[in-house]
Parts: sequence; C-alpha cells; structure tokens
Amino acid sequence: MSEARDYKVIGTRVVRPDGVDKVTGRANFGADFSLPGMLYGKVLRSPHAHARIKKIDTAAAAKIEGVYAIVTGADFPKVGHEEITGGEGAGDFADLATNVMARDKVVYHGHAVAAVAAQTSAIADAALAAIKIDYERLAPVMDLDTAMADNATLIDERLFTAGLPEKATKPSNVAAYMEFKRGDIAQGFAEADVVVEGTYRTPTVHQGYIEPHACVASINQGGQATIWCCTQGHFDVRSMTSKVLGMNVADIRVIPSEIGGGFGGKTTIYLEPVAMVLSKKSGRPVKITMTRDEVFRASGPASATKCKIKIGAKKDGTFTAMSAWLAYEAGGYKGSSMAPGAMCVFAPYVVPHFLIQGYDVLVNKPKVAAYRAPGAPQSMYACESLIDDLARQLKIDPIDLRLKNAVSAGSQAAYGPKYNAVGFKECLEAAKKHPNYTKKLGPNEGRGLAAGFWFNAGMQSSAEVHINENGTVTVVEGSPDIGGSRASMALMAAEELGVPYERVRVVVADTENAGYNNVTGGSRVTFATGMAVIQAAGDIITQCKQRAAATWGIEADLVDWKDGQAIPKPGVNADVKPLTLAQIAANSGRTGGPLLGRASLNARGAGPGFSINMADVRVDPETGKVDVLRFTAIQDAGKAIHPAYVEGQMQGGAAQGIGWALNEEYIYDSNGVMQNAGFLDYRMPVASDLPMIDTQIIEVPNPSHPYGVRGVGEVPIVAPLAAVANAVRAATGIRIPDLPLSPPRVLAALEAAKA
Amino acid sequence: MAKVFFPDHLMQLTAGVRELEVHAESFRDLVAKLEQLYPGISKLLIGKVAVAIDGDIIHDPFLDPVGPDSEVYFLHRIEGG
Amino acid sequence: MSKTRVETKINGEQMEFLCEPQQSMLDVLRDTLGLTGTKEGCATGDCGACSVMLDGRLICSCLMLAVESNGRQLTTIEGISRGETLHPIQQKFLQHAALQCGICTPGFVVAAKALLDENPNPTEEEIRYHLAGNLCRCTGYDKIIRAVQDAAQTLRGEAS
Amino acid sequence: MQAFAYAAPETVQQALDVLAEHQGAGRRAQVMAGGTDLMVQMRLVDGSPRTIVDIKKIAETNRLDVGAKEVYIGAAIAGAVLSASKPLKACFPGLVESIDLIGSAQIQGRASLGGNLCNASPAGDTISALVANAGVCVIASKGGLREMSVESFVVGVGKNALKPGEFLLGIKFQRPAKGTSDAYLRFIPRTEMDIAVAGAGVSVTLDASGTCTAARVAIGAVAPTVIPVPAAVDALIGSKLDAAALDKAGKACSAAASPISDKRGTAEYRRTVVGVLCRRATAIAAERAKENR
Repeated sequence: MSEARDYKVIGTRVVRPDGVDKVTGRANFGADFSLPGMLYGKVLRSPHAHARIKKIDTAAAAKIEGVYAIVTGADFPKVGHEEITGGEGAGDFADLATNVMARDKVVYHGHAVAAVAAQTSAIADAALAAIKIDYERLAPVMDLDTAMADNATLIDERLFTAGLPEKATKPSNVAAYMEFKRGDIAQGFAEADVVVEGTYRTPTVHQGYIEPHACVASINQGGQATIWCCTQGHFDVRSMTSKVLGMNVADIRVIPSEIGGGFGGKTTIYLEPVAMVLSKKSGRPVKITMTRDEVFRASGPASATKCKIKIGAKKDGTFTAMSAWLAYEAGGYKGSSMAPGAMCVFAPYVVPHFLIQGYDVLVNKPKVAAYRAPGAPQSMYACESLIDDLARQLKIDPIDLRLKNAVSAGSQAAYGPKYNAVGFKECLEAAKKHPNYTKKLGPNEGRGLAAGFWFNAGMQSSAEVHINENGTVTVVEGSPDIGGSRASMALMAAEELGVPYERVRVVVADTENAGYNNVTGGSRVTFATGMAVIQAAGDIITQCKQRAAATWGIEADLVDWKDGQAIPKPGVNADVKPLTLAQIAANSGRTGGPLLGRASLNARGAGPGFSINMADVRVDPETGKVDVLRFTAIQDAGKAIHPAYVEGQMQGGAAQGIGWALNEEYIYDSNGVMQNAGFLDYRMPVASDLPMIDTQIIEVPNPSHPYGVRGVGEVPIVAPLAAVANAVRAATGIRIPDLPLSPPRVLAALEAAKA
Repeated sequence: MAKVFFPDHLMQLTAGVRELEVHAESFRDLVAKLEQLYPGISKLLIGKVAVAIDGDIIHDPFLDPVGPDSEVYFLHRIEGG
Repeated sequence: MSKTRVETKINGEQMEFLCEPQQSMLDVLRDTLGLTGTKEGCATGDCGACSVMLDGRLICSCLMLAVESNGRQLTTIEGISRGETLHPIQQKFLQHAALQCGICTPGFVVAAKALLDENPNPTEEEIRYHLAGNLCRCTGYDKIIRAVQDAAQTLRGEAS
Repeated sequence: MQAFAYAAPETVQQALDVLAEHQGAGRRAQVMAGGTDLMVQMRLVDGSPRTIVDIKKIAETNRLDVGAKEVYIGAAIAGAVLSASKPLKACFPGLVESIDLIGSAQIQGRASLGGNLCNASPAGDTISALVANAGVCVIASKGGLREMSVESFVVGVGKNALKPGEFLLGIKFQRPAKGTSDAYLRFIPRTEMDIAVAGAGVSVTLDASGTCTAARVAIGAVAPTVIPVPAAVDALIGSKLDAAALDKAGKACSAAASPISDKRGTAEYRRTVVGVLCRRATAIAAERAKENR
C-alpha cells in the first residue's frame, strides 16, 4: 500500500532511453522492416458499402508476370463463433476473420475482398486492377436512425439482439442491449425541482495515428511463421492470427516494431493474416502497408453515437435522478464500446436513481476499434453538456454544481463498486483555484468546463530484470512503447533497486523473448507492467540479500537493501562492508549464478482517473469558426512517474478531443462511400490551430499500487469535447448538440437563432 | 459474509435478486457457492465478466481472496484503447 | 520499364541510384537507398513525416519525383546530426519530451531545422505556422513548440 | 503500352518539341512545375503512364521581374521564392498572400503560381487574386508566345485553355497605379492545410479623396470556376468604401455565387461566407491602397 515516501528517481524528467534513435531516424517502425526476397502485398477493397459477392475472377491477375500469389476469402479457413473476451468490444472471432478478408458479403466500403503478392508494388497494383468481382449491391445502412428503424435493411440476417429482457424474435441491426439501473427513476425525477434533457450526436472519428498499419509475414514449409508489425500488443496479434488462420500459437512469433501511434486502433489485426496466407502461397516473405486512404476506410474508427440524457436536480443542485439512452455504431460487425460508454456516463457523480440503456448497432461502416477511453468521450460529452446547461439554469457555478455531486472515496460508482481514493474533487478544487478559470474574456469569447473519467485497466503483465556483470540493469518486458514507457519502466526499476536511472536499459521483447503481456492500452502499462517491473526488481533484491548473506556467512533475513546496497540489519553483529549491486553481480558466478528477477501478474486495482478540462474559445459570428484561445487540463495521475510524459498524455488527449469537438468526422455520400479519407479533409488539428495546453497534475495516490500510480493515457480525451462545446455555448448563447462544431454547423445555428 | 451485487444482465438468472450475502474465502469459492444457488451462473461469470472486490477491478479473477466484509461487484470487462 | 540513372548528393555524400520515372523521392529514399528515417504518413503532402531539404529548401519527399534530384543536394533526418553530437534541435526534443511515439519526429526535426536556418528567432506563432504541415497526433504540439523555441535560443548562443 | 518517362527541357523550344513529339504520337505528356498537385493526382486519381515534362529548368518559367511598368512571374517559381520577394509583395500583397496560403511550408518549397492556375481548381487560391489583379497568361505555343487573360484561361473545373502542345510560361500584370492595392482572403475550417471553402480576391484604386475609382473582385470555390463579380465592382466604384458599400459588394458576391454542398461546406454556408470575405478583403485592400497613394 502506498504511503508518503521520498522518491529518488521516479517523478524526475529524464531523457527516454529510446529517444536518440527516434530523433535521428534510426528507430525502426512498422514499414521500415524488409527481408531479402520479400514480395509486396496489396489488398483489393470493396467499392461498395453493402453487397453480396457473387463471383471473383482472378485468372487475368494470375497471368501477370511478377505476381506470386493471389488470395480471396476462399483461401482462409472457416472460423466458428467465439467471443473475443479481451475487452469491451464483445466481438466475435468469426467476425474478426471475415473483417480481415470478406467471404460472401462486404459490409463497408473498403472491406478487404482479395489480396496479391508481387515482385513490386506497381505489379501488385496492376494485379489488383485485373481482378474482377461481381457484386450484388444492397442498400447501405449508414446511420443509427436508419439502422434502428423497424423495417431497416438487415446487415446480418442472422443477428438477434442480445440482452433484451424478452428474447428477441426477429433479426435486427441492434446487436445488443444493455441496462444499468439503481433506485426508482420515476421517484427520482418526481423529487427534482428542475428536470433538463437533451439529445446529442457525435460523428465517426478516427484515432489518426500518423503511422499506417504495416507488417511483414514469413512462413516456412513447416508452418512456422514470423510476423514483424507495428501493434499495441504483439501477443494479441499472435493469438488473433492463430484463431483467424487456425494456426498453432507456438508456431507464430510476433516481433513488434516501434509503433507510430495507436490510441486503441492498433489493438486488433487487419493485415497480418493476409500477409501470412500470401507468404504461404508464394513461399516468400510478404510485406503489406496500408495507404492513408486504407487506414481511414478499412481500419477501425470510433463509434458515431446518439445519446439522450435527462437529469433531475434540486434547486441547490443536488442530483436526484439521471437517465441515459445511448446508441453506438459498431460498424459492419457487432461490438462497439457502448458498454463502457454506459458505465462511464454518470461515473463522476453520486446519483440515487438512474437508468442507463445502451444499444450496440450495426451500420455499413468499418468495424469500430478502441479509441482512447473507448466509449467514454461520446456519452460523457452528452452528460457534461447537459450538466453545463443545468448549472446555467440553476445559476450555480459549474464547478460548484459538480462538487456538490462529485464522487469521492466510498461513493458508489454508477457502474457498481464503491470507489477507493479518487481525485475528482481535488481536480475540481484545483480548477476553481486555477488562474485560467477567472481570466477575463473578450467579445464573442466563452469559457467551458467539463469532467472526464476512465476506469483504467490492470490485466496481465510480466517482466524480467537482468543484472549485468557490471551491475547495470536490463529490464525485459513485452509492452510496446508508444509514448515513453521504457523511461517509466527504467525509472521504477532504478527506484526499487536504488541505482541511477542511467544504469537501466529496457527492452521490449518479442513473443518468444518476453513473458506474456496484454496490450499497451487501457492506460495499463505504467500501472501493470510497471508493477511487474517493480516486483521483478523486488525479486532481485531478495536474491541480492541472499547472495550478500552467503558472502558474509550470515542468515539472509539479517540483510537489508538500501540505496542500491546490501547492508546488515541494524544491530547485526557482522564485520562486513556493504555490497553494491555491481559487487554482487561481479561475484554472482560464485554465489549461485546470474541474477535474474522475474514477475508475472494479473494486476488488480487500477485506480480510476478523473479530470477537469477548461477551454476558452472565440467564435467568429460571421463565419462560425471556433478558435481555441486557451486550454487547461487538470488530471489525477495518482503518482506521476515521468511528469513530462504525463503532461504529454494530457496535452495530446486535449488536442485529439479538440479535433473531435471542432472538425473531425467521417463524411459519407449517399452510397456509403467516405468522402474525406485523407488528412487533407479529415482535418485533424495542426500546430497553428492550438494554443499551448496548460496542465496541472493532481496526485491522489492509488492505494492499490506501490507508488500510487493511476493510468493516465485515456482520461485526457474524455473531457475536451464537452469543455469546447460548453465554451461555444458560453460564447454564443446557443447550445449546438451535435458534433463536430464545424463552421457551417455553428453558423447555421447562429443564423437560426437570429431568425 | 461478503456482499455480492449482480448487474442487471445477470438478474434474469438470479430471479431478480440484485444483492445477497455469501460466505466465501476466495473468488473461486464464491463462484462455486453462487453456482449452487443459481445453476448455470458460473458459465456467465468465468471469463465473461470482470469483478470488483472491495473497489479493485480484476479481470479473470480466481484465487483472489474475498474477506468477510468484502463487497463484490460483477461488471463488464473493460480493456481500453 | 526502363530505369533512369540519377546522381545526387544526400547528406553530403555523392550517391547514385536507378529509379523509375514516376517513383517518388520518398520511395527511393526508403526502399532503394535504405534511408528509412524519412517516414511515410500519407504520401499526399498532408502530414510532413517525409520532410527533407532539397538544396536547403524544405519539401515533402512524397511530392517529388526521384529523377528530379539529379544534380541536387538533399538533406534527410539521417544528415541532421554529424558525428557523435546530436543537433541542438534533436537534443531539445529529447529534453522537452517533445516526442511520444516518434513517427512524426524526423519530419519535425527537419522542418524545424529549415525554419531556424532561415529565421533564428521565430515567434511562437511563426513556429506554429511553419510547422503546420507536420502532423503530430500524440503531443498536442505544446512540447514540440517549446523544444523548437529552446533550440532556437541555444543556436543563437543564448543560455536557456 | 506507354511507359512513364521524364523529360526536363532547358529551353522553351525543347519543351515545345517534347510536347509536340508526344502529342503527335498520340501519347500522353503532362507538364509539371512544382508537382505538388500532380503527384497527388497520379497517386489518387489517375496513375496511368505518361511523359512528365518538367519545366523548372527553363529560364523563362523561373524569371521574376518587378518592373516599372510590368510585373512578370515565371510559371514554375516556388511559392516560398515569391513570398520572399519584397518588390512583388509591395505591388501585390494580396496575390502573394494567396500563394502563401497554399499548403504547408513544405508545399511552399515546390508549389508554383503557374501550377495552381493550370490546375484550374474552383478553389485555387491564387486564381481569385490573379483575376482581381487582371493577370495575363503568357503561353508558349508552337507559333510563338500568345497571351490571354486569366479569366478566359480557366474554362471549367480542372480545365484550362491550353491547346495540345502548349504550356504556361508565366503571368504578367500591369504594375498597379498609385492608390491601388489588393487583398485575398479565404475561409478554411482550420488555420492551415485546408482547401478554400470560399475565397475572395479584391483590388481597389482610391483617389486622393478616398473615393474608389477602380476595382476588381473575384470569388473562388463558389462556382465551377473562379468568377469575377461586376456587381460588386459597381457597388465599390464611386464610394468611399464605407460599410454600406462593402456590405453591398458582399451581398453582390453572395448573389453571384452558385456553390455546391460537399465535404468542405454547404452551398448555403459558402454563399454567406463569400460575402463576408469580400467585405473583409475589400477593407484590407482599401487600407493598403491608402498607404500606397
């Protein structure tokens, strides 16, 4: 359990160990790997959003010189239904398999239908152009209202809504229904002095990582394979690829490259099984990289949503009842992040009576993937917008209104358990004191505030700590480093062992060289893999005490470890000099062999994270353009291991959230074809769009972690949507419930209000 | 006796019971006792949902201890992005 | 398809390669010459990950034909630091934690160098507009801007 | 089947010869200056083989001449070079702004005025500014040079008036009279890196009393081509460019617009905003014209 401790190493702003390679271009990312004799693979993608595949003719493509292999759905094994239990997506391996390569039906524009491997990418392009496919086009179902309508076109005729109180009797695009309730909602609303409600929509958005998906696969005639790829979890690539291809897990080695951003989007597979089957057919290694266009069309974005929220409150601001109706698009296959969206929506507040209803809905868009606190930004955008309106109506300061209802240790979360120590009130109080909360605003300017929440995950991690012969330390772990986690691991190992940070090196090892690790996701790496590193370092300390005891000829329990040295316990009568880690390592051959510490764990007690964000915006009343003038992110990190990278998470999440609020969206035509599948028109924030992003780290230690660490990676994206929307509301006097707040939408609302 | 709380989607199996008290020493023990009370429930608990024991969320619990005053909540699995 | 022979100076070194007329400089740098420090994020000039300098001028290597480099001088990320020492921009990126995943970093370093070569004392706004062609999805740009400001100060010989 | 080929002629004649040779043989040749549009089109729209004729090595496409009477801008000069030219900026600040707005610093290192014009996008930023400044295209043709106004050069979405075998050498202008200046504004959702949702280029001439004696107004991204707006000009000439006149000119622009709705904005939005841009750009041009008296 955590208690006040003086730390020597953690909490300092060290240079990350992988930094030099990343600023000099030496670091190898997904597309940087090549093998001799390697072929270039390309994927043919559906030109229709919804269609049955009648016939595929690859004969002409096969005749092109330099084409080594062509694959279609027929080259992939049939995969039976089996739930993917990893995360909230509640996906199905059968769906994963057909998402990777369509069989009889395509369910979104860009769905993979065939692939080729050729000597050059130009030849591969020519081969794709020569493949002929007959489609029977079906009506595309492109939004929630259409998909949920009574006589909607069905995307999957065999899909019945799961989770309904009464068993579903006819198929539906609604894959699942979910309900959370407490108390008596009718009574709660009856007790209210004020009841407010609103309906909010958010668009399909993409994680927008700058590195497109890429992999190289190579399989030998004995069925042993290696995959090099950029992923958030190479062990998941291994298990998913083995399921989709019916291969033995032990026959697949996955070597993770450096990864150029993921944000949840690289927690699943797209190219790896395709490259594998192409490699098998051609007998050569095969590399596939997505173009940016493919990344937008055919990797997993985040759900578009429609959320209806209703809040009842007393005149003094006390919430009496809340209800939420939440519909999340899943894409062409079931499994959106509706469940966590539903669990987060009221998580920051004490609510005596509530009802939350969630719907997971199929539409003809790419199957969604996780995106940073998956599900939370959408539902919490809706709730935090409505709370802002409620504060205005009650004439209560928005911070005070939230403080009045805020959860703290012992409060029961809407999603079930009681919170241990959490830092929500601390964030609110910090916001109230922050100079940015009272800065003067000019004409057409407004300030908005919103709360964010994410559970943070624990799950399985393992790590090894090797002590080299000179006392330097090598940490071997299996969590791909997306944002500086090698530095955090080294800091924690150094702290535990009592050695300088510079003596520690961290290796992110492949599936054959590291113990199993769940994905880098869920804000779990510093928490869970970090805990494994701490425990593995503890294992080293135990061994070092034994080695010192053996050297000194005393019992091991008479030895202490302090400042990187073994010393006799106070009062022990031994005429010995302290032994440093280096001395013990140098002598390890004589005292029992190399020093190797290990730990593996299923981490429990990931501390929930809360945040408050404040945005100041200026709205051009003639063009509807919103400029963000100031942005403040306040977040409880439990304990910041590397404060600069914690701030970086907060700032990056803010930028993504601002993009989600203002301009980012998938724009489709009436045929279900995405119109803006590129950085030009997807419009992510560029450097000149943003101000400096002020950060304040709050540290309310997580009692379930030795240093008090909470996950920090996901919370930052949750609050900005409503913070920006509330600021626009403050600047214009108008609530625009649908995102993005793009200039045409804002101007139309301004004009409508004038009329 | 530990207090056990069921989410809405499991209440079909518990005949509407939302919470009950069970004496158990570990999660494994707890699930065995619940299976006796509500045959078939263990299938829906093991590997399908996460559990929070005294506020700590755990994926794939098994040997985790359950204390006499523990509160145990079943909830959806959360992985994150 | 007939290939064209191209002679060019890359990072001060005379190089020779064969390429097809329609091949981009980026593809040749990465696939033919093995200079994979220059990254591809979009191949349409919208992300800046492939930034290089052509005769001292900042460009996207994805929007240039490789054949055009004949007789010209290119600087890529691999040529920014010389010998054992990192360029101050690289040092400041490390010190300020101005990178998270690192995929955009080579492009930012090259673009920042192009800016500071021309304008040793840029304002925050000038830095932001100059770097608007380099997308970063991890950092929110804050620490990148600070790193460039700090590097400019160092390059001007002022203590930071 | 035609293969890709690359030619980098060093004289106008060589370029014309290369173009003639290919066109004569029924093959495809395409002129490239900065290549920033061409490379994207080859990747995303039409990747079919052709001979790429790079005109950057020709002296006349690289000549920038700000003379006492005439200004000449070579078609292939990179935006960054034009933006760095103080004499050019002094003559046509709005035109230089319109160039500078195209893409990033990286794009500015390559993209050219000639390329932006020949690409003939309805949203091409420089085109409105060129029309507002009465730019004249200098075209290299088999029979010698021929000239044509920028307005008549752009004939449709992505279509220009070049005949097979011709290419754009440069653009020339009369040096602006005293009391004349220009401005160009566009609207984009972000601050950089977008294509114009609407644009307005304005040039005005003021006499000593501050009365507008001449004006040109052109708007972009609101019709299949950039269009001049004579009704806006009528609203400005004779006025002191007061709020009422600017408002009238803005309304004239909105009325002249025939925009479409697409991923970049709705028709309604474009129509409204182009009027705002005209108003704002005119006010900027007027300020500059006053300083230029």
